[in-house]
Amino acid sequence: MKKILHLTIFLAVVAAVAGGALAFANDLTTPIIEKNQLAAEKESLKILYPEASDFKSVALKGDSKTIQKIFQVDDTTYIFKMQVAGYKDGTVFMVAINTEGDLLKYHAISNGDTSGIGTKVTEDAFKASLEGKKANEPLDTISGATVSSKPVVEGIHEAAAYVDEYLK
Amino acid sequence: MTELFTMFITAVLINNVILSQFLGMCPFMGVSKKASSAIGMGVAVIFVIVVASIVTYGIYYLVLDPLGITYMDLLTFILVIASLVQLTEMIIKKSSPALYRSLGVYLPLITTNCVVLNVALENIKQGYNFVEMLTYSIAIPVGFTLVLYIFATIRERLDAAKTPAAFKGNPIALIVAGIMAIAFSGLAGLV
Amino acid sequence: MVTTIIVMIILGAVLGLGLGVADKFLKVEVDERVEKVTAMLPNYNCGGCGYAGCSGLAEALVNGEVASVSLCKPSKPEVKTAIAEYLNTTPGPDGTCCKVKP
Amino acid sequence: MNRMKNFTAGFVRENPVFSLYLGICSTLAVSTTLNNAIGMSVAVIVVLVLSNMIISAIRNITPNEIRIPVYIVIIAALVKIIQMLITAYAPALDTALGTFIPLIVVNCIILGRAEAFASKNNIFDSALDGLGMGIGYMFALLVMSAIRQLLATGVLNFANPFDMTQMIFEIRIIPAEYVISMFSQPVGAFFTFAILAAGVAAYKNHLEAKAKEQEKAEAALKKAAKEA
Repeated sequence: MKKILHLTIFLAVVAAVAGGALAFANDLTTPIIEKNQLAAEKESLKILYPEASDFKSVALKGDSKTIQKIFQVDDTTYIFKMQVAGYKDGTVFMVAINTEGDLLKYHAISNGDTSGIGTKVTEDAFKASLEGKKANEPLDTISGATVSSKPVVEGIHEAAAYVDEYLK
Repeated sequence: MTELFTMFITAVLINNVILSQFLGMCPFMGVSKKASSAIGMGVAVIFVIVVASIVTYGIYYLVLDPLGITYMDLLTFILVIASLVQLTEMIIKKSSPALYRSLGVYLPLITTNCVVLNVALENIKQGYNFVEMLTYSIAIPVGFTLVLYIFATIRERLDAAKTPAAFKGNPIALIVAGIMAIAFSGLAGLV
Repeated sequence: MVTTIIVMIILGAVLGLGLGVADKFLKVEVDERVEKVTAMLPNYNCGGCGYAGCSGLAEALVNGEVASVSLCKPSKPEVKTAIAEYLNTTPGPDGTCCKVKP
Repeated sequence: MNRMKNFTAGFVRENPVFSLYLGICSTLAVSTTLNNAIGMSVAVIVVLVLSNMIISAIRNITPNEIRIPVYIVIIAALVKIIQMLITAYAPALDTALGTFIPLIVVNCIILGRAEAFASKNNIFDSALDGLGMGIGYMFALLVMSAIRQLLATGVLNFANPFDMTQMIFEIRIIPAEYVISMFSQPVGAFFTFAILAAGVAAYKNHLEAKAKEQEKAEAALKKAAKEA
């Protein structure tokens, strides 16, 4: 009977100490990590609109998994931060769409697919092929990298639909 | 229903846990000397992964999420998995020594096995619901057992073959695993 | 912070209790030579000897399935001789000693 | 003296990857570029030394029945705390090691050494063993990723870990059209690892053969001395 007690107390104490240390580290670091993330986000927003002073974040309606965040630059243009699947880790990108549905700007933040193929979604050729078009019209994917580029195009269509539905 | 089936096939054949994710190599290298021991190992892994996934899924969505301490997922999962495996080993050792002789004796290998933890974490990361979680937790170990069994049958004949002294044992087994990886990567276009 | 510690204490206690109870009621009289040899083996459970884990090899050594300790590649030579000596000297429950080469 | 021997054992004779077959999961998965190899091994060395020390510190009071759950909880907590601290306080280091630290929990070397060595020796020896094994792991990972990167992309390059865009050195050895891209995929990993493991085995067989010859020579010598 003493043995069982000894084992229970010992495992409980070790788990509590490990958990406590982890919780302490977490409480210490979460505010700093969030601050870093916001700074990084602001930086990538600045790439799209260097002259804009502030980006008002808009509450997200609907339950789409691809749209992560929405920022408002001025009363007609919104920036969507999107995360889509791909071949391996998929793509995180930002796209600016105005209330008329024109695709003003596109910027890919990261792509976790096969380097050289999937990462083409981050290159300027793909960016040029998108900007200036209507966000809801069929957009061309990259030949040879459809597994990575098709979800990005579908993501843009979803953002366009979101604009028509909620932001018009 | 269909995407459950495609998920099952992808987990078993396409991104198979050993040949394309490289997880579970330690037991894979050690235990696959005889086909019967491979089946024993496979059944033990299926049992442990399914039970561990259900328990960790429950802990995450009933305890960690409501309390808002989801950063504790790794610690609690790993604690549960290690104790669960040790518990199963004891139960099998006591309840049926015969089964333990053939099956349970591989359980210590599973405690250090990376597959179990990876499945538990993947269930949460992919945001599976209960049924998807069950399919995924059955598919991955079935893929593990399939590859382990094929590998063991090849390896039994391999011992009879004349291999250079330096390649005897594990190195030649790795070459066989490489060739199997080629065969399995051929299935990539299936889905 | 406090909730985590409470959750961990409960989880640790429950698992510790489970293992403790299992250990007490599920005690299997194992030939203590097997436990002794398992403790002397390096415990990598690497499976290099073909047995699943060091306890498998220890059992094989004790009941004579295997004649030499050299099957365990990663263990150091002096460990092998120590195991062989131990097994050749200590009698088992039936009084016989086994003949094992390092 | 045997401390020094213990320490260097991890390099070749008891190399964690090639002779003990520990941590193969991460070696095969990560060894695609030199940057990955360095990042992963530094992360493993830090965690391995720290976890060996903590585990050997509590080795006398850990009851044997729950030895594995206790060790695993310590390792997991250690890994997660290091990951949090790095993401918060060293964002530059986070870009270098961020992706590798969570992989370590799934790495068998840490628990393998904890159970095989740290639970039986004092703190200083365990730290030394952790360092030795870590360096052995780094040695194996570097060799693997150099070969695989060379064959898969024909280029050997090493970027500054803190700012990946800045290339420290870059040598193109194989022209681009003769590149075997198989080596960046799982298949290449298996073959490279097999050949290297065979190389280590051959080296060890050679050592054993030499040792046996020496023994035979000595025995012959002794016999000759007895007759004379």
